[in-house]
Amino acid sequence: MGSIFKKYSLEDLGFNVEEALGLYRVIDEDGNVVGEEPKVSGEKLLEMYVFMVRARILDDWILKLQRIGKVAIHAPNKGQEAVAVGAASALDKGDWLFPSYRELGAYLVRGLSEEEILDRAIADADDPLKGAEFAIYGNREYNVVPAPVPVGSHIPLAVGAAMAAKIMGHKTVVMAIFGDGATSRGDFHSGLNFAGVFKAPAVFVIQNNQYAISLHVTRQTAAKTLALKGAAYGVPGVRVDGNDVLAVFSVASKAVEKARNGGGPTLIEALTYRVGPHTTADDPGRYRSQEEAKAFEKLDPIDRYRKYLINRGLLSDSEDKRIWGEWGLKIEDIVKKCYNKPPLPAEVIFYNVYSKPTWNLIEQMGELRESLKLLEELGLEVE
Amino acid sequence: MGSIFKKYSLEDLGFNVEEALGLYRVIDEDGNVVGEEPKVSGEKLLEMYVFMVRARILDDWILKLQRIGKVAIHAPNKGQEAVAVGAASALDKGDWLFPSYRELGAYLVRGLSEEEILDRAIADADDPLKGAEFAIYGNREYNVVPAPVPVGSHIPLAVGAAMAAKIMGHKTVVMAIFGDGATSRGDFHSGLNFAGVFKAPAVFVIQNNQYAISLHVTRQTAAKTLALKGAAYGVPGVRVDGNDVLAVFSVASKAVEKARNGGGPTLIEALTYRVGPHTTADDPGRYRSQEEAKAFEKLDPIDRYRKYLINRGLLSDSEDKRIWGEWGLKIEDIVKKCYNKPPLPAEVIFYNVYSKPTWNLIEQMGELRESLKLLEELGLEVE
Amino acid sequence: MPVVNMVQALNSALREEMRRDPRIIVLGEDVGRRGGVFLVTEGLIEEFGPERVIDTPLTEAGIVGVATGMAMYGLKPVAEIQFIDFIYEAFDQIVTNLSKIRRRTGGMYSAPLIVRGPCCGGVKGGMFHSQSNESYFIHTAGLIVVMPSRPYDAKGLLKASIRGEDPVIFLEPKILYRTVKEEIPDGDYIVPIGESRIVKEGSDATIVTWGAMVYQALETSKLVESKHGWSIEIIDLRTLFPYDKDSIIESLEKTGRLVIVHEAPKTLGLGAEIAAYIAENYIELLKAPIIRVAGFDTPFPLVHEKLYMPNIARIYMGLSKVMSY
Amino acid sequence: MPVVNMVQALNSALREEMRRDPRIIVLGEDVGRRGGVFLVTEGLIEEFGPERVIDTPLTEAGIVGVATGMAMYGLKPVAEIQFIDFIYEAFDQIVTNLSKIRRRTGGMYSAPLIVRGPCCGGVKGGMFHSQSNESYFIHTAGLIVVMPSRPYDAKGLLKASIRGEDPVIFLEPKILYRTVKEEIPDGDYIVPIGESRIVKEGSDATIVTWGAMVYQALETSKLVESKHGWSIEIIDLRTLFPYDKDSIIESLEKTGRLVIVHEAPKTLGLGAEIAAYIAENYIELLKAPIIRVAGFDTPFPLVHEKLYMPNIARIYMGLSKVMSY
Ligand SMILES: Cc1ncc(C[n+]2csc(CCOP(=O)(O)OP(=O)(O)O)c2C)c(N)n1
Ligand SMILES: Cc1ncc(C[n+]2csc(CCOP(=O)(O)OP(=O)(O)O)c2C)c(N)n1
Ligand SMILES: [Mg+2]
Ligand SMILES: [Mg+2]
Repeated sequence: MGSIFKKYSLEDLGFNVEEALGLYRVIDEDGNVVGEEPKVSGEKLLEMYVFMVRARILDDWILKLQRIGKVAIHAPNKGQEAVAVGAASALDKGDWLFPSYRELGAYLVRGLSEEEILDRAIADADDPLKGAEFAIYGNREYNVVPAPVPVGSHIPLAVGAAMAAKIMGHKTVVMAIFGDGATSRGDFHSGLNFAGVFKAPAVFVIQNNQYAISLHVTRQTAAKTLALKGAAYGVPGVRVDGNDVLAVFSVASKAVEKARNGGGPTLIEALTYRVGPHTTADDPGRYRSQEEAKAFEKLDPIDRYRKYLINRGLLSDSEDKRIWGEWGLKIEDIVKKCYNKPPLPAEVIFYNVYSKPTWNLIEQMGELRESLKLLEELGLEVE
Repeated sequence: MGSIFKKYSLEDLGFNVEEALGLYRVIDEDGNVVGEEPKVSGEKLLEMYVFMVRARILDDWILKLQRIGKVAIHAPNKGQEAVAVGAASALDKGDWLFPSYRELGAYLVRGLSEEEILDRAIADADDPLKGAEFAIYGNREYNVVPAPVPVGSHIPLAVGAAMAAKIMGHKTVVMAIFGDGATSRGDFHSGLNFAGVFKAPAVFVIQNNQYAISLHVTRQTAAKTLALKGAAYGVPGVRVDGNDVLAVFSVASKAVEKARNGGGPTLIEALTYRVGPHTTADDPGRYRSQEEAKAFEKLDPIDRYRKYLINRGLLSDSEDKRIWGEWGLKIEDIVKKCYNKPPLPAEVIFYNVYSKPTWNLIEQMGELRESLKLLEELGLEVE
Repeated sequence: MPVVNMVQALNSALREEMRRDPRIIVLGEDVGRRGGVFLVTEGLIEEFGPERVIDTPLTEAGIVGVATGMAMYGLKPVAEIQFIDFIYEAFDQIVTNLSKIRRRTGGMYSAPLIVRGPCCGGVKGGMFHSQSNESYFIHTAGLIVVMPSRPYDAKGLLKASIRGEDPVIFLEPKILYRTVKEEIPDGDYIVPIGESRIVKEGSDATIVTWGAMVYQALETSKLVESKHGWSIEIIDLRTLFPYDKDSIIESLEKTGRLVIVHEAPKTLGLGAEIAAYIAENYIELLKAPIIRVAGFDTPFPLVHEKLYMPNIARIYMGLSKVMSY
Repeated sequence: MPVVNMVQALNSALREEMRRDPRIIVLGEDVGRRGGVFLVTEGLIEEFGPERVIDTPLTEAGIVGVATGMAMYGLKPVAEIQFIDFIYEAFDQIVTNLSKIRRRTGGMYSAPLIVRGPCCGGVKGGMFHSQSNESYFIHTAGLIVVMPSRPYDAKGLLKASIRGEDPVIFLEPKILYRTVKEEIPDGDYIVPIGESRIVKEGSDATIVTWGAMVYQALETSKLVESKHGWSIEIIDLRTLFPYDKDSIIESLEKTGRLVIVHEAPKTLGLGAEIAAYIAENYIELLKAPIIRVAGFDTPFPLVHEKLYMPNIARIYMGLSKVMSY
């Protein structure tokens, strides 16, 4: 007699396990085409390159500013530009992005300017987030939501936004980017589960740079791949070479299109490598070998993409130099400008806690002002 | 050129997807053998039957006591006895069990007596947990850890115990039982992930009774099966007919043996059905059809197992009647005994908060005593 | 005007607000056809459908996190936590996102949503169905915390919360769900956030309390009035944060004696903050020590809960202390 | 006696205890070869191996939940939360299991483990690397809460915590990790849980404080001594729960004036409880209002943190209030 309980087989899975275990690629390390190129204009292809270059230059500058104490802390992006730029390039203007803290390229693609990113990094008078937090970027104008520092806590927010868009009948797609480490947090679990159950128009991009500070991804989870984690939620997982901007862009574009058309969420695992330290406060020498890092440094996504563009005749060496040179100068000018901006006033402490300050905050603002006066009287400085 | 990033295929998975999608069975609804019978004595087979009978009778009694207000609340076990008894029977004496709140059969298998279970249900003077909480059972003597009411919060505890056993060089296996609903909680995620990474000697049993109060499991997750969730953690998942006590016992025994031999954890999904209401406070008529419930009621695991035992000549009708009759009387006597036990003293409020009461508790005990005196003086009762 | 209990009052608040504004949705465990385990959301899915009345998977972190994202996008979610004792999984979402989203995005985003659920003791719910955990939220800047004690306030405060611009933790003493009935206006009205209610005027001592303890305070006030002729003023805070300090000060100007009564454990219960605030700013008003009558500093017990919670004897003891000082 | 900073003191406490008792293990994010981001666990994995120094996946709920299970089984875990601001995911585990395991199992099981991590501000860490969140734990019955202010206490209190029978939340002001150095005994010693330390004797007013604020209080006391001749007594609580009430009362018997200084947000900071306790039981000792100087009721800011936290000016203002009353 058969059971009342259903039996399933691989075919019923509704989930392509091969995609979650494999590795989607478009160009190899030498820029040769090994997969299907995305059908977009040469202009768009070049644009992605420029975003990667801008991200690299900006990353370098923020690092420098951190070293001289002008920026509190920075999480280097180097070597991971293809994930951020490839993924964000798949979104439409009206779509929403919930990034993490290591995606300068994505912020630029969405429209944030170098200047506002630097205002944020420095937390100067023009800081759009009013000195709330360090190393976190976003702007409502471009539907880029500033991340919470607790890793992965933004994932349910992204799912909620996606569900809201669906409920309100919008065609918005919401993308969340987070690291391999974030997949261990409860928020990944609840977020992906809601997305699966409610078929949220969401795209999840795991930027698997193989480390969460010192922990290698193979100690983060015993799952064979992170894309496979989608199986736990009925969310298709796709594994992609994250140093191949075209592969990331292609996979993300398909996922975005699917989500927009009511096909539900996708979990993308983009394999890359954190070439630098976790942040400017880290020392990777303590936990990984020089050789490992060296091997991955050779896979630089910008070099690789440059080779492809040159192969395709979309870029020449001199044009390339011009791009680096021009953006180098532009960004240097912006750095100089931001460097000299005044600081935020002390009252920002009380900004935006509630829609209107509650009575305790009003009392405490009084205390702050009185203390500032007293400090002056005493001729003391505490900062 | 090949990639530095590895590609995997199904063979590399180290995870039998078929087992996670299929349905392990030993006997069918008519008690016919359709799979491999476990190699245990007839005595052990009969013992499991008696445990199921005892659980059923006890469940009925607690329900009755709840209806007359002697017990605060009860989560009926009816129809799910095979999961609890089958799973717990796979454990050795020294193993640890972290059950949930709906596994009377498992508590009995581990050695808890009907009397202490009733003391707990009533929270009388002999209540081993000293009136701490309702409807929660356990006893350190039998390595059964009382569950927290927040669903699934015991999963990381079980994993921690398993990891500790391994670190201390013990051969202990730790089993956790929880519901389909619990798989959505962050604790499932963190617990399973730790178990996978550290190869904890743990066995997880999902008692999938298809409902979390009113929510059907198909709205709990979009995963095809719950066993498949193991894939997210590198923990093999096995799906089993939970109304087939021999199937549950077989699968659990294999998992326990594997864990004991250093093979790491297993996630077992046991499919069953909650025939009754969620708890005595629930009304399933609000959210599911009579027909659905009826269809599943026919699958009663005790009936099914009885047929098998009779088929195998291990049980006769008269012997069966004797078992029901004897245990019926025994348990009735215990109920009567417990019914008349005195209540716990008021001071239990302050028991076991710390290893020694802190000064604030000592002050507050004084307040309690004073208030009791005052109530007496005023001739008032508040309880 | 219909006579309703608190469940009905809350239900009608939700229903009327959902009719008024399509952005308002409800989500939580079993809030759909089950109507919530206390039936606060009964009938809503029938009227508004499963897109606006969402049965969620069993994860409080998911409920609050997802609701926060929904609110940031433009919906107005009312999220139910089945028992407020289960909210802790969501604590990171509450502390990290819900309470700080406005500040940490420089005011670009906000998440004015309601997290509501049954709280407090008195129904033999044991350790995890009885907690009064308002302190955790009051200590978390960015949140409004509300606890009604009667149907009228329940409806008016829930409407005010829904129409507000800040996230609200809305705590409903489950013992009052069906035990208190009263006439309330049929249609629209609001009880403003931040305003307490004088339950009873008096001149000798002030009891500041909230939730179900309002009734214990009332009962005790009658006892001491008849026994000693003490005239007790009772203030029901209603909004626990920002609490209505002015009403307390006004009352103290009259009575000079303060007893604070709450179910939450004494240590760092809201009583501590109120006492400290008075001892800091209005100590000259005091004719006696400030007495707190509160839940004991233990997990909530299944047995003897009425001895654990402030009761008539313990409130009487508190009043005696301030009256005899 | 070697001169050490707080990181070294904590490290030696862990090392000595782990040598003494094989049941003691360490777990947390990056505690292995990385040695923890502040190097408190540096070198331990080399000495004790990866079975006793466990690098965990990135989930605080997992860390605390698993550690609790380990402790129930018989190990003695010291769990590190990388920054205490990340502990909220573990809040259900803390409130539901860690703090209640003894009570909710009728005393059959206990989980005497240590959850330790860097806390508090002063290093430009912004909103999520600067929090002082002790109130959440003090309000949760079943937990011990500790915060050392100097290397000697850090080592002695950590050892006492490890040898105790109750779960301890052990908070380490990160700004003190390397800024304060002192001679401490090389070998074994204990600083008992529940005992405060008189940092400085005085007769005009008492400052009760803890953590890095001890140094702000000291500095301010020197200022007011030289400026006004006020003699200030300073108490470093060290154990925040159960706090040493007797030392506060004794001091108040002398001074009659109380200022409480802490970094945590004012509303329901521990200052509220201490003030309320005094206003309830020892109001007759007071010559002035009880003043709290505390972090403001806002998320911790990246900019102007030294204005957000109590500083010399604000403590001076507090002392002026009690001295001029
Ligand atoms: C909840 C939480 N725990 C710990 C930290 C400290 N921390 C910051 S980044 C990080 C590692 C994150 O790794 P991953 O998610 O892989 O992102 P990556 O830094 O590699 O981009 C940790 C542990 C944090 N920010 N949040
Ligand atoms: C964290 C938490 N949220 C909500 C509840 C309320 N609740 C009690 S049982 C239950 C459903 C549990 O379903 P499942 O895990 O499938 O176990 P079952 O009751 O079916 O045995 C819910 C929502 C709870 N106990 N804990
Ligand atoms: Mg990473
Ligand atoms: Mg279930």
